[in-house]
Amino acid sequence: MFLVFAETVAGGPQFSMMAGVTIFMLAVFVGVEVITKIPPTLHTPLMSGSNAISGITLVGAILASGGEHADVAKVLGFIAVVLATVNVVGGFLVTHRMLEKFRK
Amino acid sequence: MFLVFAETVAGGPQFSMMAGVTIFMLAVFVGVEVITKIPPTLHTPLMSGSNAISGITLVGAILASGGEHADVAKVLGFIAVVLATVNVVGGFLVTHRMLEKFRK
Amino acid sequence: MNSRIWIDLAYLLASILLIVGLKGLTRPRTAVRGNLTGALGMLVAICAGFFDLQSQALLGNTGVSLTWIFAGLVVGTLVGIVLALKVRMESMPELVAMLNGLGGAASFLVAGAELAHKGANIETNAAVAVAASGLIGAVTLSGSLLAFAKLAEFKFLKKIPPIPFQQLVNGLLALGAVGLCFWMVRSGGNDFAYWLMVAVSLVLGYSLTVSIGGADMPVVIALLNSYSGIAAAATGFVLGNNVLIIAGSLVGASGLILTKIMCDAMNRSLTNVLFGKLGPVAGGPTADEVYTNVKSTSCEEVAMLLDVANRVVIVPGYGMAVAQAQHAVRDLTNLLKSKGVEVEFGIHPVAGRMPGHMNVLLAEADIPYDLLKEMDEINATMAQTDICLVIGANDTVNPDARTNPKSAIAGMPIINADLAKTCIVMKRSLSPGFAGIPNPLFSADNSLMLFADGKQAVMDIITAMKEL
Amino acid sequence: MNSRIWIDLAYLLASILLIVGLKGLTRPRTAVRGNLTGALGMLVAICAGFFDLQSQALLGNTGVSLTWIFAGLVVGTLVGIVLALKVRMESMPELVAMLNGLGGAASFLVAGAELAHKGANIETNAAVAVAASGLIGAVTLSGSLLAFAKLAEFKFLKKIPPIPFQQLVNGLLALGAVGLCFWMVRSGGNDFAYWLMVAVSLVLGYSLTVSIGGADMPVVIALLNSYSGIAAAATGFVLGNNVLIIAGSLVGASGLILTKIMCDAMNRSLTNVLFGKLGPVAGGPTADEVYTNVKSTSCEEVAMLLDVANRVVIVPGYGMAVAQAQHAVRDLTNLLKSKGVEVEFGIHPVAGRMPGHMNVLLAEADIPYDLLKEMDEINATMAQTDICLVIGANDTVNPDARTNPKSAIAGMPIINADLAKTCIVMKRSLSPGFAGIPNPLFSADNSLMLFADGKQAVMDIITAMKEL
Ligand SMILES: NC(=O)c1ccc[n+]([C@@H]2O[C@H](COP(=O)([O-])OP(=O)(O)OC[C@H]3O[C@@H](n4cnc5c(N)ncnc54)[C@H](OP(=O)(O)O)[C@@H]3O)[C@@H](O)[C@H]2O)c1
Ligand SMILES: NC(=O)c1ccc[n+]([C@@H]2O[C@H](COP(=O)([O-])OP(=O)(O)OC[C@H]3O[C@@H](n4cnc5c(N)ncnc54)[C@H](OP(=O)(O)O)[C@@H]3O)[C@@H](O)[C@H]2O)c1
Repeated sequence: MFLVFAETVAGGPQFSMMAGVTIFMLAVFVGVEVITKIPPTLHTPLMSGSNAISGITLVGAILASGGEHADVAKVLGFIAVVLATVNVVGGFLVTHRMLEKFRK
Repeated sequence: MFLVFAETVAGGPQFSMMAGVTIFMLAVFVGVEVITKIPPTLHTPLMSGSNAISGITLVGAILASGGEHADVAKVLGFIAVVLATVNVVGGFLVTHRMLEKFRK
Repeated sequence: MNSRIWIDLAYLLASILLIVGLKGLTRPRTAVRGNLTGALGMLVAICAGFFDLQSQALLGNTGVSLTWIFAGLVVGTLVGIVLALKVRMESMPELVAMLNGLGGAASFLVAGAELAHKGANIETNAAVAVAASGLIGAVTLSGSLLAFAKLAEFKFLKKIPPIPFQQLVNGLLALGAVGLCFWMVRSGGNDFAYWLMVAVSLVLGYSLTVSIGGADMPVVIALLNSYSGIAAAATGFVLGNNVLIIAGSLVGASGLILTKIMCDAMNRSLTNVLFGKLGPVAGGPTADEVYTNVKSTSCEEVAMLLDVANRVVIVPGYGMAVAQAQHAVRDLTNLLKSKGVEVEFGIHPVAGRMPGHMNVLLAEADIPYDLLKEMDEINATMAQTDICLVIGANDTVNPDARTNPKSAIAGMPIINADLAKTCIVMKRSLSPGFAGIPNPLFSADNSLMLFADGKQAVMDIITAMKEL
Repeated sequence: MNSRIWIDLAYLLASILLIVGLKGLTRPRTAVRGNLTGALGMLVAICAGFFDLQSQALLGNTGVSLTWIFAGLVVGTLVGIVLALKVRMESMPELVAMLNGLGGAASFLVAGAELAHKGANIETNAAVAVAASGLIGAVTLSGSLLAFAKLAEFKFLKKIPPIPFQQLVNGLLALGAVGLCFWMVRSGGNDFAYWLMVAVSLVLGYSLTVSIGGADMPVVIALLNSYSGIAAAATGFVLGNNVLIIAGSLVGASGLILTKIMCDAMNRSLTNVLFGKLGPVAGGPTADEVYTNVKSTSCEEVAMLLDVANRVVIVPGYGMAVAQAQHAVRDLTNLLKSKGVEVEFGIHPVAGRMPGHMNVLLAEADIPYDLLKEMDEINATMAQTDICLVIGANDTVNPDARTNPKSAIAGMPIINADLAKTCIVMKRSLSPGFAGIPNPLFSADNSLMLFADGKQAVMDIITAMKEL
């Protein structure tokens, strides 16, 4: 059943702006609901952790710097990859360092 | 700015299954987060209230029973409209009746 | 095409209103506004639906069908209003069950209509969604109607013979329904396969529900509520409509969480509720063994005891709902408070037949909700309580759950009425509650039984107290 | 085309992991796992990104660019590891500010790359998203870097002259950036317009941040964090990628909520933080008027007082972070506990320079987090407290906030250190804290001042106690 489904999902159109807006709206709701539950104790790790998540642009950077793109695009993409990777790796690692302290 | 945006959003493709799945997933997260916050006092109204919301099929029923559809479709749609309307109106009204009692 | 964006934005607005409305339900103070916000969201969605219809059908002559839709809306609204205003608070579970069934029916009808409309042109993914919507919707309809009948305790249910090989039959029906779904999808949306599948699913919904005990119906209803949401979401996939997907999944999540809360409060697993049987565990104590020390009392005696108490906790149960004693209980509460007695209510999460059932009844009788304490809170104060007044509760105050690991309800958290200095239990007889097991509380040393209808007994106590 | 579905499902999985990870952060017990889950989600997203790239570029020769991407990943990872391991806990705000800026920069670079790639073929809605991503990303970059510099207290900042007509300049820059966005979109994605807009936005980010006081930087950082999320979401719209949209909006929401929490805890509005000025309100009492009754004490005297106390509350503030006194405080706590003294910590929500700053420092020193009490909880017990030990806190224990409606911090909730039987304040001088106002606590009758560096003072007290 799933495969039948899977095969055909891909046939659909790629990206609808309206769906994107809807997804944005729902994700904001999820974010607000989850984050208001986080206790003050964890606010600093939350700040660095969510900072790491914002490094998701890395995926965009990878997509932009590869493929048959123009050279300018590749160079910009490459710089973006470096910066976003620092953001992601640094963010998650420093959050981990902080949280390790809370575990005990 | 918004208008420029608005004009073009509509140009996008209509419905992608993948976006639908993503929206479904996010809405489930929103639902879980919100509903776990509801106190036991309000569980009965929640039950009838969410029941009323499930009557959203009414929108589907309206879309199915109108337009240039086949006659069978229209008849089925008409019955669906009646049933879903009962669900919606009955659900919201009875929830309101219950909640009115809590307000005082 | 330009109107498309506005319609989509209206759908988005409707989704936001529905979510914000649900958020409003998290606090008693904002709950009324939350419900109204949800209703507004629904209205926006419906209006958007109309414009959507018009924008899609610009070329055709839609006059006739619009009339029909309006007629349907009017009929449905009238029926809905009558149902909602006529229902008594005690019958809320029945009403929810019935409305739920209607939602499920609407889902499979819409999916069927879409199938008839698109015919063989249907895309595979839409066909899958149609199948899901049909299957879940049909199970929801027949299951909910049967649950409704069981809650309303219709006579004819007694005459229905049990299904032999219950589990096997369920399995076969489920297989059959899924198989028909496959056929329907593979054949590019065969109408006949669809309706056959719906028929099989209706039987499946019936056979899944028929063996479940009447008292377990609330859990079933919450679960079916969840199904009706999922069916609506599936219909959303059929039509490519986000507001249906969002609203449907909200309801799906809500139903599942309520189911889980109820199961947890009864300390049973969902599988046990759906497929297991409740009843006296073999080897558990019989009623005769338990009820050796039952002391009966009178309304006058209770009145005297209450008159000298400092702190009274009232524990209502299903019997209060049956007796409709909530208004009398309110009068008793006010009388006690006017005499300077501290009164609180201990509300068990599954007292009654719906989660939060007692809260609704007591709120209906204008009892302020800061008097209503949850189980843990009230248990902490039980030792300081002079009198615990149990009105039509039974299983939810059965100390066996705490002390006897062999009991059928062992491990279910209860309200410790037995730990109050004196416990007075009002019910009509020694007959068991929903779990069908005897209750040692009734023959405890500090317990007194007041055998009477709940409402009458409370009113008699009030009279007796005024005459003191 | 068939691989598309798997890539999309991987993106979906990544989104789910990111959300579940964030949910894990709601409790200290699950926080480590939550962060790792989030990191796993990121990894899944990155892998999906690679497959996505491959599936899109099947025809071209991608060998070269893949090498470059890997090189970029390796360089970035190494730099990230070094930064994360080298940073001291006290400098966390700086690091977050810097990483934040990098995220913003990545966003506008990606948008620029996409623009260069698509050229004039870009659809209007994608162009709008490119503009949003560029504007917000650039503001985030320059704003964050300046915030970083202010937190690190770089010398050169002192030499920068204030911008004349600050508000007007900001307004013009913002108008200019938006105008350039319009031009860029209308001209069908003009590269020059884009980069000019980015340049103007960089200046805008600088001029918006430059006038905000160094101590308000945490609020600015939380806000810029929110921006970096929104920029990522905008990039998601550029690329039509849901995981970017979801992750970006999570971060956007998180930053906004943190901003709000901080502003509430300081009892100031966001506008006031961004555009207002802090400083002694004209007519407020001067230091000379307030400090009439300052009693200084010694480590030996404090040791004796602590020795006979039953209950001690420690209130840490920014000064503890500056002095890096947390480990010494841990030793003092253990010593007190071994003598049977009850010790708790009162944590003000904006003590230090980041929300939760004190918690991180104290956790670093292995102080169990059940000793750390929030403001309201600790205030309820202050009257039963023998000694309140204020270590490097100032504004967060300033009773003027509670009693003097004319104070610059009037209405800000504080920890009521002045209500303890004895209050001992450790700081190096009478100089004010972040708000720049004198603190009547220092000359209260029940207060003693211990003028010393926080770490040294605590260690001396320990020595003195051991010698008793
Ligand atoms: N709330 C929910 O969501 C939910 C869901 C599913 C299952 N349940 C189950 O339902 C049960 C609820 O427990 P409960 O303690 O509230 O009730 P209960 O155990 O079902 O007992 C109700 C008692 O009320 C008495 N009663 C009936 N009519 C009465 C009248 N007119 N006046 C006075 N007494 C009357 C009955 O005794 P007499 O016949 O002797 O009068 C009966 O023993 C639990 O076992 C729970 O697991 C609840
Ligand atoms: N946490 C946040 O998220 C956040 C965000 C924005 C703004 N803020 C603001 O920051 C302030 C925080 O209040 P606070 O009470 O924690 O701190 P504070 O009011 O800023 O005062 C810190 C005190 O520590 C002392 N100090 C500095 N170095 C020291 C050392 N080595 N040893 C001992 N003492 C030392 C200083 O006095 P001496 O120089 O005399 O030693 C100073 O008075 C609040 O006004 C808050 O609004 C916080």
